[in-house]
Amino acid sequence: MEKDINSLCFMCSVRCPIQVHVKAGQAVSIIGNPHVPGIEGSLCPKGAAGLSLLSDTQRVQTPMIREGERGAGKWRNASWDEAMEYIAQRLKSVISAHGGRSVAWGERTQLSTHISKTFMRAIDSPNHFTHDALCKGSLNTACRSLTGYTDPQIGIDYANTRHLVLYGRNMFEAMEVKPVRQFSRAMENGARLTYIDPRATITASKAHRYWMIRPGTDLALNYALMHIIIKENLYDAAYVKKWVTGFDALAAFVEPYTPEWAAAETGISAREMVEFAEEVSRQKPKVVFHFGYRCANHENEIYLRRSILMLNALMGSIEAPGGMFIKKGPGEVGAKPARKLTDQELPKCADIRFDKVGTPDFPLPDPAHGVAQMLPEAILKEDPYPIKALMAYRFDPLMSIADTARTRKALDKLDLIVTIDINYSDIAWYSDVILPESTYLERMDSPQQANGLKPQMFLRQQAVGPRYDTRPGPEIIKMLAHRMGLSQYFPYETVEDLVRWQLEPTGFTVSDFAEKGFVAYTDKAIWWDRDTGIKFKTPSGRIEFVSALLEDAGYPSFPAYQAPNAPKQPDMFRLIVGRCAQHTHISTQNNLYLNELVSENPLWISKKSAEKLGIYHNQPIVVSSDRYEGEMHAKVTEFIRPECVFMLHGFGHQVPFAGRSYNKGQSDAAFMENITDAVGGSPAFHETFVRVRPLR
Amino acid sequence: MSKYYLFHDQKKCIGCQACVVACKSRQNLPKGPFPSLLITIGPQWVGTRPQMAFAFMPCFQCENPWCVAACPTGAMQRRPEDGIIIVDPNVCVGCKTCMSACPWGSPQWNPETGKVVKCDSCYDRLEQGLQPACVTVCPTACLYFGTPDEIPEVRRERYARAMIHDGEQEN
Amino acid sequence: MTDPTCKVNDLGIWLKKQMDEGKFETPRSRQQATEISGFLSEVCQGLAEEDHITAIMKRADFLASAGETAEIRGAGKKIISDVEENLEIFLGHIQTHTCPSGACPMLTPAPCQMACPAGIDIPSYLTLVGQGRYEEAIDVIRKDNPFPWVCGLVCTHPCEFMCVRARMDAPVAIMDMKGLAAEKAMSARQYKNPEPKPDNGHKICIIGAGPGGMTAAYYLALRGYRVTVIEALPVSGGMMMVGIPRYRLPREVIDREVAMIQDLGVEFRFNTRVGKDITVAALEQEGFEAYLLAIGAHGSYKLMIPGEDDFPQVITAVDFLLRVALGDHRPPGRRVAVIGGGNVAIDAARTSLRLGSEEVTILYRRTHDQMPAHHMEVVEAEEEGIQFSFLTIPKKIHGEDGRVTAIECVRAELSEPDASGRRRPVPVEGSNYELAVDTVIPAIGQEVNGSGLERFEDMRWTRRNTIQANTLSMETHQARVFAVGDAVTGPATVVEAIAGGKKAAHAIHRYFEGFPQPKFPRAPTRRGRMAFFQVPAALKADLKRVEMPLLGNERRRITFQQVRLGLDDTQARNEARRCLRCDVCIRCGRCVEICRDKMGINALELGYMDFDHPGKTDLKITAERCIACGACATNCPTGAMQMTDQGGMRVLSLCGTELNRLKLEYCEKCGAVIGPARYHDYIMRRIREISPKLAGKRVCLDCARQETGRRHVEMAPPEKE
Amino acid sequence: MTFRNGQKVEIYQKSADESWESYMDEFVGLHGIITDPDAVKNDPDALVEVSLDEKGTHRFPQDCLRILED
Repeated sequence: MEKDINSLCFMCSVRCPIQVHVKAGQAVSIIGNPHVPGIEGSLCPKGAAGLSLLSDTQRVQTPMIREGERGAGKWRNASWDEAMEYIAQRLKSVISAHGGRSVAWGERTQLSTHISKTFMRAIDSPNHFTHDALCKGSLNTACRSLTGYTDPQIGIDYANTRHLVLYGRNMFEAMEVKPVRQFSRAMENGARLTYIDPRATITASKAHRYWMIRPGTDLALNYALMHIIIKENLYDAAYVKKWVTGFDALAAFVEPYTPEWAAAETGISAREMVEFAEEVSRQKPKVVFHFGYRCANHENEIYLRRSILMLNALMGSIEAPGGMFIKKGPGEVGAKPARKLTDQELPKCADIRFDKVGTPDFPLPDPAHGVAQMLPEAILKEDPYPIKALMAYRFDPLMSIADTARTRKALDKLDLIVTIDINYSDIAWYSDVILPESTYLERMDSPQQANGLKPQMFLRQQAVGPRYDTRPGPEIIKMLAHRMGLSQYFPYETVEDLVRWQLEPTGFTVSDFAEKGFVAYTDKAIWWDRDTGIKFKTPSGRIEFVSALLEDAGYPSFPAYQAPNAPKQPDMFRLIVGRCAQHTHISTQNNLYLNELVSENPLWISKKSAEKLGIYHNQPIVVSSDRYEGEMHAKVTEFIRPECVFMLHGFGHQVPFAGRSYNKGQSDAAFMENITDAVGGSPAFHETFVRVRPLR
Repeated sequence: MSKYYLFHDQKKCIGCQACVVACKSRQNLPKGPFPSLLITIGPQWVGTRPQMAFAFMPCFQCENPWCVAACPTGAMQRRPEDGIIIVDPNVCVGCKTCMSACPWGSPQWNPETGKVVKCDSCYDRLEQGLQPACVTVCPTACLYFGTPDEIPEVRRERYARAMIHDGEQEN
Repeated sequence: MTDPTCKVNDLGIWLKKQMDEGKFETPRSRQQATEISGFLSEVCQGLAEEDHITAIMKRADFLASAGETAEIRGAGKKIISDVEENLEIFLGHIQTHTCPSGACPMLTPAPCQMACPAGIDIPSYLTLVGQGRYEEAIDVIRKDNPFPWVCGLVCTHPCEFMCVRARMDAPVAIMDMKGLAAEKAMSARQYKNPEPKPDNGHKICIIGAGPGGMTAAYYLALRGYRVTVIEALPVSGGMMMVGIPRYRLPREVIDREVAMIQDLGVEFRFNTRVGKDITVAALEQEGFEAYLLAIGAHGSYKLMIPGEDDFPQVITAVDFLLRVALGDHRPPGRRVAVIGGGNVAIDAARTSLRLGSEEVTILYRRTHDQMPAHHMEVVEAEEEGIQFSFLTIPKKIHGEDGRVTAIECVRAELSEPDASGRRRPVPVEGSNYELAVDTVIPAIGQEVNGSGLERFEDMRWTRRNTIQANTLSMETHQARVFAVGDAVTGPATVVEAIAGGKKAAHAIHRYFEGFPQPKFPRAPTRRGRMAFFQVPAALKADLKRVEMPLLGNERRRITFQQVRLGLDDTQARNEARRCLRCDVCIRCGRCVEICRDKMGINALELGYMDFDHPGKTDLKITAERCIACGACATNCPTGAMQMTDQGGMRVLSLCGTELNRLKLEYCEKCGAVIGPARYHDYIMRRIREISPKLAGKRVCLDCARQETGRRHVEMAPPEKE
Repeated sequence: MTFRNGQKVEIYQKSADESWESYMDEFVGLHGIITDPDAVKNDPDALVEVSLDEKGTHRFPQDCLRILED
C-alpha cells in the first residue's frame, strides 16, 4: 500500500509543508508539499535529510535513567512508566521543598508549547522560557516598540519586492525554502539584493551590492542612511506623515551622523551610501530592509533592529506590496483560530520570573518567552529564588547559552534535570532522565496557525508509526501531568484527541487537512488600506520612532552612537558566528547525510591575519577566549574582515552515543561570555574576543 | 545523451545541496558515494563582488558511454528505451573499471554493498510521471529536466525579463 | 551438492525476505526485525556474545505479543521457536565461532581442524609456531588436547590427510610442528596450565590412566571437579606408555605431560584394578558421583594355530611391549617372527631388534601395499633391517624341549576380487615351509578386557566386545557411567581417545549442570584469527614440506633413542608459511569465478580449492595476468583475498600470499592514488574504439569530477549578461 | 575390501551396523579420506576412521564406505 501524507517538516523550526511518500508502512521519500504555492515540491538539504533522522540508530530509542555521575554516560533503559514515576517523585519533592517556582522549563518554541506552558501554570511556576530570546529577543522588543507587533507577526513580501537589504541575514544559507524560492524568482524578475556582512557568504555572492562592513558598526551605517534619506527627501513623505510619530526627533537626531562620518566607522564609502539611498528611494515602497532572523550580536542590539525597521517606515514599505506587512489572522475574516490549552482557566502564579522579565529590573523583553541566558546566574546566585529542577524540551542550555562551563556549573546545583529530545543532545547527556520524543514524521502535532496575507492553518500529520519506543511531546507531558495529579488540565489521551479539541471552535476537522495538509480561511490576500487601515498596536496607533514603550521604561528612543568595543588586547579577534544551509542550530550535526556534507566547523580567519600569525589553510590551531580554549582547523580566506574570525554554531558535541558528531569541531558557546542587551533581551554573541595560534 | 536533458541554471543555484541529499536519500546510500555532486567554485573577487559558482554533477548519460564499454560484466547498461545508463547490482562485481573509465567521475562506490552506484535520472520516478528527486526538491528551482525541446531558454528569457523590469525601474 | 544450510543463517535469510516483502509494516516492528536480523548476522559472523540470544528473544517476544498484525506475531513466534529448537546450534556459533555447515563463511572451520578428532585450531597454532610464539601455541593446542607433545610425536594426524596444501604438493607437517612447539615451550619453562575454576565439590572417578581417561581428568579438573584416576598398572599413560615403544615416544614426554595433569590436583592410584583391588561398591562408598571407564583394549586376539599355547616363547605383541615398557630389556630371542601387518607388529619387530635379536621377520598374509601399518613406520623398519615375508600364513608353531624352534607357514596368493572388490589371500596348496625361529610374537589384534566391570550391570557391550556408548556424549547405558577410548572404539588412535576424553568431560559437566546432551557432533572451536604471514607467491609455491631428520641407522638398530629428531626454528618458520590458512580462505571459489567468468581475466589458478576434483594450482600466474581491479577481494566473503596499497605498490594477497604487486600511479593534480598502469591499460583497451584520443592524462576520480564541474561554470556578476 | 590410509571414499549408504548413530544419517553422500584403517589385520568388521570433507573425523563400519579412487 502506498500513500502520500501531507505534513510539516521539523528538521528546523521553519516548519515547511512537506509530503511524505509511504510504502508498506515505511517512509520512502520526502518532498516539499506540492499543494502549497511557493513550496511546489522543494525542500532544503535538512528537509531532504529527514529520512536519515527517522532511521538513525544514534538517536534516543527508549526512556533512559542516569546511573552514574551526571554526564558520565552510564544509563539504564527504562519503561515509560518507570521514567515518569521517577520524574514525578523528584518533581514533587522539589516542589514541596522549594515551591512550584523552583521548576524551570526551557523549550525551543514549537507547536506544542502551549501544552508545556499549561503544565507549568498547573504546577504554579512562572518559569517557562523559550529559546527565542537567544535568537531574537531584542528584535521582538524592537518590533513592539515601533509597531506594537512582535517580529513573528510581521511578514515580508519577498515575491514582489524590488530591493531586499540584508544586514548579515544570510538568507541563502540560513535558509527558509519559501522566501528563498520567492526571492529567487523576484531576482529573476530584476529584484535587487544588497548584502551587508563582515563575512562574504553565499548570499553575498548572489548580491548586486556587497558591503564588507566593519563588524558591529551597522548602526552607524543606518544612522547615516537615515541622515541621507531625510536630508535628500528620499523618504515617503505621505506615509511618514500619516503613520509615523517622532519623525522630527529622528531628523534632528541623525543630523550629525553624516555619510562621511559613517564611512570612517563602517569602511563603506559615503558615495556608495548615497547611491544606495537614492536607489532604494526610487524603488520604494517595494523595498525591504530585512529586520533579521538571529539578532543577538551586540549589547545595543535593539537599537540596530529599530533603525532597520525605521528605514522601512521611511520607505513607506510597512504594509505595502513588495514591502512588509502585518500578518492577518482568522479574525480578519471573522473566523476563529484553533484554541490552545492555555486558553483554559489556569492557576495564576503570583511569583516573578527567574529572569525578572516584567519587573523594573528587566521591563521590556517578552514574558511569553523570557530570557533564557539569565538561567545560569539565577540558579547560581539563587536570585530571585532557588531554581532546583530543569525540564529541557528540545532546548540545550549547554550549547545555546554562552559560557558553557558556567552553565554546567549552574546545572550541577539542580536536583533534577529532565530532557525531552529526539537526539542525544549535550543536555540530554547531562540529564537525569531522557525522554525520547518521536520524530516529526512519526507524530501528529497541534495545528499551526499560519497567519499572513492569507490566514491558513497547517497540520503535522503522522506519516509513519514510531520506529523506537518514543512518544509525541503532548503525550509525554500528559503522562507526566497525570503522575503529578494534574490530569484535569489535559483533556486528551492522544495527540489526535488534542487536535480535535483544539479545532472545535474553528469549524475545521482533522480530515479537512488530509488532502492538502492545510486549510485556508480565505483565498484572497488581505492588505490593509495604506491611507486609513493599518492597525498598529502602539499606544499612538502609529509607528513610534519615539517609543512610548522605551521612554516609559526609562530608555531613550535614539541613543547616541557608540563605537563597538575594542578587543582587550590588539592580538585578539572579535568572534562572530553563524549558520550554514546544511545544519540547524545544534540539532542536525549527527545526521548521517548532513554530517557527511559539513562535519566540522573550521575557524574562518582572514588571509592577512593568518599570514601574520603564520597560519596556513587547514592548519590545526588553538583558539582561546577568557572562557575556553580549544583546537580547531583554520579556514584561511580573503572573504572575512581581518578584525574578526568566524565559526559555525552547533558543533563540538560531547556525546559519545552520537558518534558522527562527537568531538567534531568546537562549540561557540564554550568560548563566549554571557552578555545581554539589557534593554531588548538578546544575548550579545558577537562581543567575545579570541586569540588564535597555530597548534604546535 | 539520453533522450532527457538536465539543465542547471547556475545563476539561481545557491549551493545548498538539497539535490545531493535528496539523491542519496532516494537510493538510501551510506556515507561515501555521491551519485550527484555539487561542486563549489570560488569564492573569488570579481571587482568588489565575491563570486561563487556551483556546478551540479549528475550523470550526463553519454551517448557513447565509456563506462558501459569498460564494464566487463555487462552490469553497466544503457537503457534502449530512453538512453539512461544504469548499473545492475546483481551483475556488478565491483571491479571499478567504470569508475576509472568515466571522465566525469560519475559512477560511485558503495562501500556497504561493494558495488557501484550511479545517477540513473531517477528513471523509476520518471516512469511514474515525476521529476528526478534532485529537480523536485531544488528550493530555487534552478534544475530543469525534460526532453531537450522542453528545456526553457532560461538565459535568454531571464535577460528579456530583466530588461523589462530594469527598464521600468532604472532608466 | 546442494547449498549448505545452517539454522541460524536460514532464519536470517527468512527474516530478511519477510522484511523485503513488506511483512513488517509498522516501523516499530520493522525496527525490531531489523535489530534481530543484525544480531543474527553477528551470530553468523562470530561477533556475538551469549546475550545476543537474550536480545533476539526479547525482540521476538515483542513481535509475538505486541506485533500489530497476525503475520508479525507469527513471525515473532517462528523466531522464538527456531531459536529454542536450535539453541545448541545458536550457542555453538557463539561459543565455538565455528559453523561446520559452511553456510556461514566467517565461521567455516579449516579442513585440518575439522579433521582433527580433538578439534585443535591448527592454523592458529601453526602461525604461532611460525612466529616462534611457542608458549601461546601450546596454550591454543591445550585448549583441545592436553597432550601436545605426545601427539606431536605419535599422532596418526588425520589433519594432514585433509590438508589442502596436499592438493598442491604435500601436506603441512602439522604433527611435527606441534611436537616442536611442545619441546620448545617445555624447554623454556613456558609450558603452563591454565588457571582452574574453583573446586565445585563433585567427585569423579576415572578408571584407566590412558590418554582418554587423563584427558577427561584434565578438563574436569580445570572445571573444578575433584578427579581420581584408578590405574591397574604401576605407570600412567596406558597404551601410550606400554604399547608405543620408546624410540617413538620417550617416557619423559609422557611423564612431563602427565605431571601437568597431576599438577591440577588429579589423584592417581596405581596398581589398582577395579573389581580386584577395589570394588565398585567401595568406590560408591567414597562418594564418587560419576564414573568414566577408560580401560583401553589390552587383550589380544589369538592366532588359533597349533602350538600357540605350548611355549613361553610365544608372546603376544601387547604383552611383549608391556614387559619391555615396564623395564624388562632382555631380548625376546635371537630369531624372532612377528605375525601381522599393522603398526603393533612393526613396533614389536623394531623393539626386538633394539633389544638385540639378530633376525627379525614380519610375516604378513597379504602384500606390502596392503599392510595396514603406517607407511613411514614400514620404511623405517625396512631401513633398520627388519625382514618381511608377505603372502605368508602361519600354520603351526613347532618346538622341542619346551622351546620354539620354527614356525610353519603356507604361501598365499591373492584371489580375484570378490563381490565386494576384496582380494583375499588364498593358501597355495602344498607350499608349506618352516621358518626357523626361537620366538613368535603374534600381533594380529587387540580386544577389550572387561573383567572387573561386572558391577556396572546396566552397561551394554557391543558385538565387537566393546562398551556401548553414545559417541557424542560418551554416555553408556548405565546412569552416571561414561566410557571412552579403545574400550569403546576398539583399538584406535591416541588422538581419538583424547577426543573422547574431552567429549566425556563436557558431557559429565553437562550432566552436573543439568544441560541436555548434544544431538550433533560438536563443532571445533576457533581460537582466534591470526594475522597472515606475508609471503611472495613464488616462495609460497616453492616451499617444500620439511624433511624430518632421523637418527642414524646404526644407532636406531641398537638403542631406544628417539628416531625422529625434531624440527628446528628455521624449518618451523618455513613450514608455517606453507599453510594456506583455510581457516580464513574457505575455498568457495568466488574469486576464481569472478576473475575468470565475470572479468574474463582468469588470473587466479587455484585448483586446490576443489576437494573432489583438484586442478592445477599456479600461484605465480596471477602476477602475469591480474590487473588489480580488486573484484576478487571485494567479493571475498571472509577477507582472505585482500587488495591494499602499500609502499607505492598495489598488492593483491590471498591469506598473505602476495599474488600480484603493481606499481601505483598517482593523480597528476592532487597526488591521490589512481591505481596501476596495467589496470588503466585494460580499461583503455576496452574503450579505445569510442575514445581514441584519450591517452596519457591520469587524474583521480574526484579531480576528474572537479575539473568537469569547473569547465561547466560561468563566473560572472549576477547582472545582465 | 581393504582400506588404506589416504584412500578417498564415499559414505554411500547408511550402515546396518549397531555402531551407526542417527546423526550419521546426514553424512550419506559425503566424501572423505581414510585416516586410520583397521591397522592390524584387515578385519572387515573393524571400524575405520574417515575424515569427511568439512564434517569431521569419525569411525564408521565398513559397509557404508565405497572407495572413490586409489
